[in-house]
Amino acid sequence: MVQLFHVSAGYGKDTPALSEISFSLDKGEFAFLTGPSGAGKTTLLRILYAALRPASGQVLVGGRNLARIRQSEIPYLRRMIGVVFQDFHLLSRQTVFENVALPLEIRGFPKREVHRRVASILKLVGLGHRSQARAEQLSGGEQQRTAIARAIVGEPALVLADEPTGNLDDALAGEIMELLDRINFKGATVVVATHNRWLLQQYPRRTLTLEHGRLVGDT
Amino acid sequence: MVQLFHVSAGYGKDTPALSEISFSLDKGEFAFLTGPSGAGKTTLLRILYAALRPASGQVLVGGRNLARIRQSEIPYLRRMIGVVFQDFHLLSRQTVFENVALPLEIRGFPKREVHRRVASILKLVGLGHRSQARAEQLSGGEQQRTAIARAIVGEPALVLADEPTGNLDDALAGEIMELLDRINFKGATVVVATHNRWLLQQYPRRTLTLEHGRLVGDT
Amino acid sequence: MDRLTYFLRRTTRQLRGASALSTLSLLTCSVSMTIFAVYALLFGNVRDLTQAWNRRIEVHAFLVDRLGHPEVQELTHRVEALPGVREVRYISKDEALRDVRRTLGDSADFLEGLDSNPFPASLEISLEPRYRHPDHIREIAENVRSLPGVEDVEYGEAWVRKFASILSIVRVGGYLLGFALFVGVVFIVSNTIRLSFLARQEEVNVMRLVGATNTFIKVPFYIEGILMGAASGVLGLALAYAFYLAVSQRIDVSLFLLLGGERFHFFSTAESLGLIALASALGLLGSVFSLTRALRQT
Amino acid sequence: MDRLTYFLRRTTRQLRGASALSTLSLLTCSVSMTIFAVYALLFGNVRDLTQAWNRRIEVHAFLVDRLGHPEVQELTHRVEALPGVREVRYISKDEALRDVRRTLGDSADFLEGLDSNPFPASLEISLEPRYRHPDHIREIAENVRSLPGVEDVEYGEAWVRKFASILSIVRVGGYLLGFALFVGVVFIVSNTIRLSFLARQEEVNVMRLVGATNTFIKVPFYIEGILMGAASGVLGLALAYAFYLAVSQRIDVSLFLLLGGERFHFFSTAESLGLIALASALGLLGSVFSLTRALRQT
Ligand SMILES: Nc1ncnc2c1ncn2[C@@H]1O[C@H](COP(=O)(O)OP(=O)(O)OP(=O)(O)O)[C@@H](O)[C@H]1O
Ligand SMILES: Nc1ncnc2c1ncn2[C@@H]1O[C@H](COP(=O)(O)OP(=O)(O)OP(=O)(O)O)[C@@H](O)[C@H]1O
Ligand SMILES: [Mg+2]
Ligand SMILES: [Mg+2]
Repeated sequence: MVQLFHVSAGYGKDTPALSEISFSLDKGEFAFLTGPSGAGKTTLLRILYAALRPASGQVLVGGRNLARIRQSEIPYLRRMIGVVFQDFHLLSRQTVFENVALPLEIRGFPKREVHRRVASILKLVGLGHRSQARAEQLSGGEQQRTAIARAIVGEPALVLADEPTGNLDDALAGEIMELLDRINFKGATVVVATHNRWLLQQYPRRTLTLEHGRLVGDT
Repeated sequence: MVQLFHVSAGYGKDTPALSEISFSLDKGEFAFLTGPSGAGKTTLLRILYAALRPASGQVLVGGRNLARIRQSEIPYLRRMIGVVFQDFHLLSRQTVFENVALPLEIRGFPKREVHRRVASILKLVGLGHRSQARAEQLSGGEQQRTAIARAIVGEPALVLADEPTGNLDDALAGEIMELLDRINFKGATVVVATHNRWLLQQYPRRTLTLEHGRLVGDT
Repeated sequence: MDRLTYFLRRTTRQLRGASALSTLSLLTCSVSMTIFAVYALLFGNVRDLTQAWNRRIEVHAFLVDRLGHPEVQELTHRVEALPGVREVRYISKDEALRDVRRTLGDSADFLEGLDSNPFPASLEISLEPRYRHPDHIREIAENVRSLPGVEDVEYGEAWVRKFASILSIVRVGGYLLGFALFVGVVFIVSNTIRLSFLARQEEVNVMRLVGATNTFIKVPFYIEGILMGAASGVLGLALAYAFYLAVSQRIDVSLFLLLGGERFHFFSTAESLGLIALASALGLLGSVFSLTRALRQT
Repeated sequence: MDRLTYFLRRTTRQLRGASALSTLSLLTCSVSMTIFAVYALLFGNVRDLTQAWNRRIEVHAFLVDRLGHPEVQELTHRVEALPGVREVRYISKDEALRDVRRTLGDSADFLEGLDSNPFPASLEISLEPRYRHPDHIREIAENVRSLPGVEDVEYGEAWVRKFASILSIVRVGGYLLGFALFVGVVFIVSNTIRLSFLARQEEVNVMRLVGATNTFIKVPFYIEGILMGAASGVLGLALAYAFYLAVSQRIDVSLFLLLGGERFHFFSTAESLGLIALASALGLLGSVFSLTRALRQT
């Protein structure tokens, strides 16, 4: 599903944020991505959803070569990927419902189907009662759960979650993990970038560890 | 330092986000504020820095009655409070240095003194090398540490930190806690809202627990 | 169709999220459309007026007294045969007296004391448009003067020259200014719309991040731009109409009649619709510009 | 002083953070200042021109042939004594012939064949400004006509009437339009600056949250508004100057001289500075408006 060969990337002239990263994830795999702050976790995920082009190396995601992908193909790539952004990236003036419905509307789902799916996913993340609130009216944890709901509502083949439990207590974090496990079980590949030691201990999975932009561990 | 008597507050017509909260914190105390997502932690902190007026009840912070504070007095109140916002609230186009210098500039510190203090605090939070980066160019954890640096650079009498370690690994979280401990030791009152069970276990302190807007525990 | 209603729904959703922004830019665009409309209104009227004046450029030939009917007819034919002459109208002595009476109105009393009619008969000679130029007029006037039976010729040489200059200034200056104003309005409207979109770059980014195609993102913004443009066109026209009412009440009707017989008039329906279409096009243009820019970033 | 440089530093810091926004609003403001400046330029020139014409309104009295020197002097005195008469100038037969020769230039050849000078001597009578109105002029003309030694009087009645109408339209319409335009420009400039600030509400919020007083927040924005306004004033003037050059080259100099002797002129230094001051004031106004609004929120 995901293959990286000697990938380096960075921002501007500074020292590269990632250097010589190589690993691969099979379809249906579940992996944690960890490492200290500034190690390059977010940068790595950005490469996977084609928001950043690698400076060198090859990236294959779902059969597409992202080092060479055309601008016009990116939307179609992203439709098979669900991303939970570290800073959420919600449309702050729109409601929770509208935010979560967006990926389905983009895919042209009929209105009825959109309603059904969004309502059910909001119940799963515990936001059924807040669906008509605007995103800017949510608590931090509620925003995070909205972002998670939006990432998985379209049942994507690849889920990239960047620190999805940073604003959640352990109980909710556990529920979110169950949710990710479930869609992983249904066949989706899942990558979760996290600092949360509790999560890593509670759910032992393959763990990729970054440090200063280098892959230093893969267990 | 902080006293609340039967404080209720909310947003619009919905069920109140806080109801009948009463507690007090002495000068120099250190307290955690915890509770599930949406319990009202952020709302409580917002009342303490006068971003939200309680619907009923009395709030005293540093001798000022916030239920009745005049608009023009709020800036002076806020100068004695350092806040780490859950969503950081950095000036994204300005550099880390400029962001952290802001509270000092507001207080009219001379340029030389501003430089000295900002440089030293940035070293403490591990961002000495990123001081000329714009806030939008930082990783999540780096943004969080910038927000923390800005909150404590002015040596405020009261520090309110909302989920200050959500984007930090345990090692960094520990360092930040040491930092907060140190300014607490120097006499500042500190309130840390957090979900982080590891933090609560590692640093046993007085812990206020909120649930559905009610204070359900104080240990 | 279904798709269109969907996009319209999304447009209103977007507008609701940015009401202050949209209101400000709507007002700014409306005001600049008003400026343009008011200018077009004034220029159009002045141009029509000068054309009406132009049509009035005539040569008057005063005839010698007591000219018989056959002589007048022959003279008329000879004048009509001159190059550049469009039409010749004979004003008899009686008619001349009546004209003067009508023009003078109440102050015509002194005419009552006259023994005989002192006003000469005359020919009013109107010219082909091409010949309404000072040099041609003088030539025609001299030709007419040399004909038998013509006592004197009048055509206000100085006035005609001045008038030709005014006309040319109004034309050159007016169109130049109009063009500058048009460019200015295009600029202001499209920039204002870009400005109001710039604040929404974040929105565009989010949509791209979740896999929206450019078309999906653009259409509601384009619709918004067109609606905004059209609305400012309508508002601009309304304000221009208010200006028209204010001015046309302040300027004597008689004044305008005196000046050339043309009434001070508002745009025709077709012109109004054209202006609204122009405004809509500008709104679309503004949104196209801003989105092209916004979408270029990753 | 130290405080001022500090605030200037913060202003540039802010501008750097919002360059696209600032560029767009600067351009929009400049264009609307240009429109206003060009209008003021044209209106000022046309007004000066009509005033020059107005000064030229004169009554010509043609004298009977062979009037002696004492009679002319007496006549001149009597005319000068009439109410509304400002100055009287005597044009002898010889001077009249010379004037005609000069006006005709090359085509004056036919005058050579004349036995005697056919042009009458005349008095050129200029009027007090208050009397340059059709009704007064007619009265003066009739008075002059009744004096002994006066053969005929000429003052171009129709022309004078038309001219008075034009003047009044130019005045009423011009000031009205200018006022409307002024309001429009005030609106566009202040709104554009508000628009560019609206996108920076977040910035203001952050500063309030960390304890900045309103003054601390406002000053850099005010400075920015003033700078933006002043810059758009300067740019607007520069563009208007470009327009001035373009137009003044296209319109014959001779045409303008013919029209009234006034050259088509640009703003004086004082006027230019006034315009820039106005633009700065508008920029300040825009930032005051938007900040008052932004600061009202908690
Ligand atoms: N601006 C707002 N408008 C309306 N409702 C709001 C607003 N801010 C918060 N709320 C609601 O008030 C309740 C308490 O929110 P608050 O942010 O205090 O929770 P919290 O304890 O900080 O949660 P978290 O741990 O998720 O940050 C939530 O249900 C939230 O949706
Ligand atoms: N837009 C950017 N421009 C310049 N440098 C950047 C940018 N984004 C990230 N960086 C830098 O690249 C490095 C890696 O950042 P990244 O966001 O990948 O870290 P991370 O592992 O996600 O950290 P965190 O756990 O704090 O979120 C950091 O030093 C960061 O400052
Ligand atoms: Mg990150
Ligand atoms: Mg919170």
